[in-house]
Amino acid sequence: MENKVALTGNEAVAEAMRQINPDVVAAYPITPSTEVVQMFSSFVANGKVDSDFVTVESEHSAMSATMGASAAGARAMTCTSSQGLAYMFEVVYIAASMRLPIVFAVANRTLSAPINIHCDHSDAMGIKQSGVIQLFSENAQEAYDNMIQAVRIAEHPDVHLPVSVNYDGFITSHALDILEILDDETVKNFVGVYKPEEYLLNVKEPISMGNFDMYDYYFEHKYQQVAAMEAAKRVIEEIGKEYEKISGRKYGLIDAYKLDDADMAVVVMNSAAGSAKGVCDELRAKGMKVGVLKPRAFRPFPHEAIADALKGVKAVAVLDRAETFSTLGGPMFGDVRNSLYDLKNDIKVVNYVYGLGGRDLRLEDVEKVYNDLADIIKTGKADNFVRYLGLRE
Amino acid sequence: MSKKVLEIRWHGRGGQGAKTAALMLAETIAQMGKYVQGFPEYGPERMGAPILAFNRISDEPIHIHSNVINPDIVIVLDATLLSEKITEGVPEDGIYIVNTTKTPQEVRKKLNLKGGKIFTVDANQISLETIGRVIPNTPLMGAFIKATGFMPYEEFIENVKRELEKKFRTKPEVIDGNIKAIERAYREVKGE
Amino acid sequence: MATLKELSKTKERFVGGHRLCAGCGHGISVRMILNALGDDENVVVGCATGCLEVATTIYPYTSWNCSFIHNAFENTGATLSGVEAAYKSLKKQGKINDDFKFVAFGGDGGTYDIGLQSLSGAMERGHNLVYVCLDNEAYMNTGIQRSSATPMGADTTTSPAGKVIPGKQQPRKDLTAIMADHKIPYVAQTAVSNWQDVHKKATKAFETEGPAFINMLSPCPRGWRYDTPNIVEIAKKAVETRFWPLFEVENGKWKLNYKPKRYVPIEEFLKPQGRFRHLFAPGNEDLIKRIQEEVDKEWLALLERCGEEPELPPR
Amino acid sequence: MTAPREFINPKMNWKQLTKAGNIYEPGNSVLYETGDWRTNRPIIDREKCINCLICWRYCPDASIIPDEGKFGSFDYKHCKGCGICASVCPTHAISMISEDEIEKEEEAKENGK
Repeated sequence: MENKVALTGNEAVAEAMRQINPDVVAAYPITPSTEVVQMFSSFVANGKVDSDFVTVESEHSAMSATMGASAAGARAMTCTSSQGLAYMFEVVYIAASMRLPIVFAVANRTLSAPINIHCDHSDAMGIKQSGVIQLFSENAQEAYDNMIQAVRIAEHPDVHLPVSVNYDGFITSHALDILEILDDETVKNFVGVYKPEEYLLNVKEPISMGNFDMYDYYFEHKYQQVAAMEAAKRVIEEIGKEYEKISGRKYGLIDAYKLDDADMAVVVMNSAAGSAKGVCDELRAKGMKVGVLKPRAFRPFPHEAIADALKGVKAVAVLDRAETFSTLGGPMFGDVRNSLYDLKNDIKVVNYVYGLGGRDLRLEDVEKVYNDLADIIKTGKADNFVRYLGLRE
Repeated sequence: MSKKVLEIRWHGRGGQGAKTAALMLAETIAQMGKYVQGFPEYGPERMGAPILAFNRISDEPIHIHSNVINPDIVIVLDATLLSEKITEGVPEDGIYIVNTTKTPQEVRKKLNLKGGKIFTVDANQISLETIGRVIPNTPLMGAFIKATGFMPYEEFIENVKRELEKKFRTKPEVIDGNIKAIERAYREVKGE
Repeated sequence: MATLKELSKTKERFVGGHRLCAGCGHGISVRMILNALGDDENVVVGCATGCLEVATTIYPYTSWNCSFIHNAFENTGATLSGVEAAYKSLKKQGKINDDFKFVAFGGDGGTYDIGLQSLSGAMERGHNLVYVCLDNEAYMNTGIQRSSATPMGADTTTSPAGKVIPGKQQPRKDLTAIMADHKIPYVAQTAVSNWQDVHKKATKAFETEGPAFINMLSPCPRGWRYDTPNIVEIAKKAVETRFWPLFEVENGKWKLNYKPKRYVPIEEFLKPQGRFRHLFAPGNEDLIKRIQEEVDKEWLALLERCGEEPELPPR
Repeated sequence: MTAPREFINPKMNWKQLTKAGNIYEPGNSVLYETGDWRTNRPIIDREKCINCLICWRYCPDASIIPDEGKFGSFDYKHCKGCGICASVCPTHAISMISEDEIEKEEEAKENGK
């Protein structure tokens, strides 16, 4: 059934989109996700998909048109990066609030200024409070798999939220990788035909969407989104199990790597998780009890699963590929530390901000992190808990 | 709640000046050295829709920022607004000041009100004759002073003058008109 | 052309119970535009943030007797593009069978200014939709701030008539011409005062294959400060003084729809409005002259575009 | 989530409200009465009315109820009393009367009985 192929991350995402065959795609090119837009255009031009491709004049309009299509009853997708996502920011919030099951790919790239086209997660972190589901992908395989599962997660009746699929710009988007893709029919059956419950083009039941709330209703409508996010945790796992049946690949909220007996753990998302696993293996061979925790879902944040996976470790390093400029480190650090707060032990949690603007995360850097953790365990001290990895200090 | 804070609710229509009146009353009373708040309820409703505005007055700093639920005094800018909404949350001894040609007895009947004190004044006619157009908000301030005895009348007028002079320095006729309107409403307001 | 007798028997797609100001031009304008649709036609309305949207969809009430979507302030063009793209795609795939029309409403803020890019994109891409700008010449929803549609000299809260600067200093942007330059099949300018003109143009716009744009003068009694009941009179003055000419551009061909018979000086439009009151103070005669010159210049340019004899009526 | 049959009201909890604030009843704002915004009421003189329906065309609140292509009645539940109908009427068949006056007259009538 499965085919091993060599594709870049962008190609893998575009391939998933071709197989999903959405009704509408509206997108605007931006490095490093441009190729997805180009490849999808050629699918449309060559009749490989039924989709209508809207060549919008900006990312703001890309998300707006995708929303219009989704509200109209279409399965709708877009993709972007960096400034494009920042420009979409306003409408991303509205898409989540209007509960539109849009799937959008984000090839992660940093934000200006200075202008820089390379990878970090500043773009994605900008929308972490928008109400969209955020999945992260270690490699092209996961980006491909996440795209397909995202459709089902977004459209699940208990969820009805946009899902963004993140993968590292250039590192994943432009690097050729070997992955297994499903055949068209399997994907078609897995995603199924989208049957919206309520939509603008329903002549029998016209609908008003995007209405005005006063303080007598707004709070409750916001809580509905909270409930949907809560439900999404269950749904992500359910869809993951279903996907495992057709792909043989396991997907949950987190990926716990060699954590069962670990004393120390690194928490890290996207491509760097792969590097961390490599270092982890080497250190294990040397007898160090180390592990890696890779959140796959960042929103909703799987705090229960994370607390459970880390409850036995003594020291944790959270690796953030973004800053918050709060002087309290990266965005994931707070979330992870918060998740561990109620555990009845004394886990030391430190933060490393790394790889901003595409700075390479070297294996020595990861090894240094593990060694630092070993020191922390030995001394019982974790001073200076916000640290910078690979920075000339 | 201990009632050290005097609370006022204004009922008007969008565009009638309820918010302006609430702010102006607050500014005027602030000159006495009292602590005041004046704020409207912001809704999507447009010109002509029933709207609310509020005041709080106290001898001590006011820290609360919640809505006024149980006003001591209700001021109605438009007689067509007289309905059960006017009396909502008002205590037994509440004071009502209504812009209408009706008598307090007629308003009492209309509101089906047992307690409270009702005052009426034809602020429309007064403003038309003194200011030249129907803006009932300033004369109602005169009615408020008479009805509540909140501060000495002379002092109030001096304070209002100062406020008006800030806003209409170049238009003395507007200041005069408003002062006359307040004076007349002070004299003409009818109690039970 | 349908008579009012006939039209009054048709479906009302914009109903009462909305909370626009008493006497708001937009209520009238929207009813007129939607009335150009047949009873059996399906329509999706898109609406930019603004007075119209805020006052007509206050949860749990909607005044729209059809499908309706509001997204944000500046993206109605894009949002409705997406709706129309979905329609095309679903129809092509046989997932839906019914026919639909699409119409977007935006104020001059959502159209001339913050939404111009999104509108331009939607028009350029050729979506089959009608965009109607309900132009009341300022940002009324936020409390009467100047827009690029605000006429020269107008007193607004961000172009106040002060001691040094007497109101807005710039003439308004010619959005209708900008839209015509998109070379879309149908562009028209109309005014709420001329219901037959509105009806004809809305009908044409809905029948157009591809994008259509209508710029409709829709006065705001609060922002313009005229006597609320006189809306038709005030909009008529805009037309009669040539301040707001009625014309259309069909497949690139400009056509003047109405030529005032006599000369009506711009003062007659300006005088009844509080926003221009300061222009009539002694010493400001020059400003009115400048406004008149601007109107004359634009009128001559329009006559030329429409292939009409250049003429300024005798004063 | 399906549309609740019971009409939405501010006592409902988050589960009872429609998803995302969607409204499933097109044109349900007719249930919201704006008639209490009115300070002046349009009154028609049927003798003068020529059923041209200009008033119907220019009502911002769809509050002229036509009847078989003729003037039928005013919808006082929604009419805000803006006075446009009276202003556009070519035969001056509509006059705007103060609600206050109307109420007084009605009370006088009642008291007279």
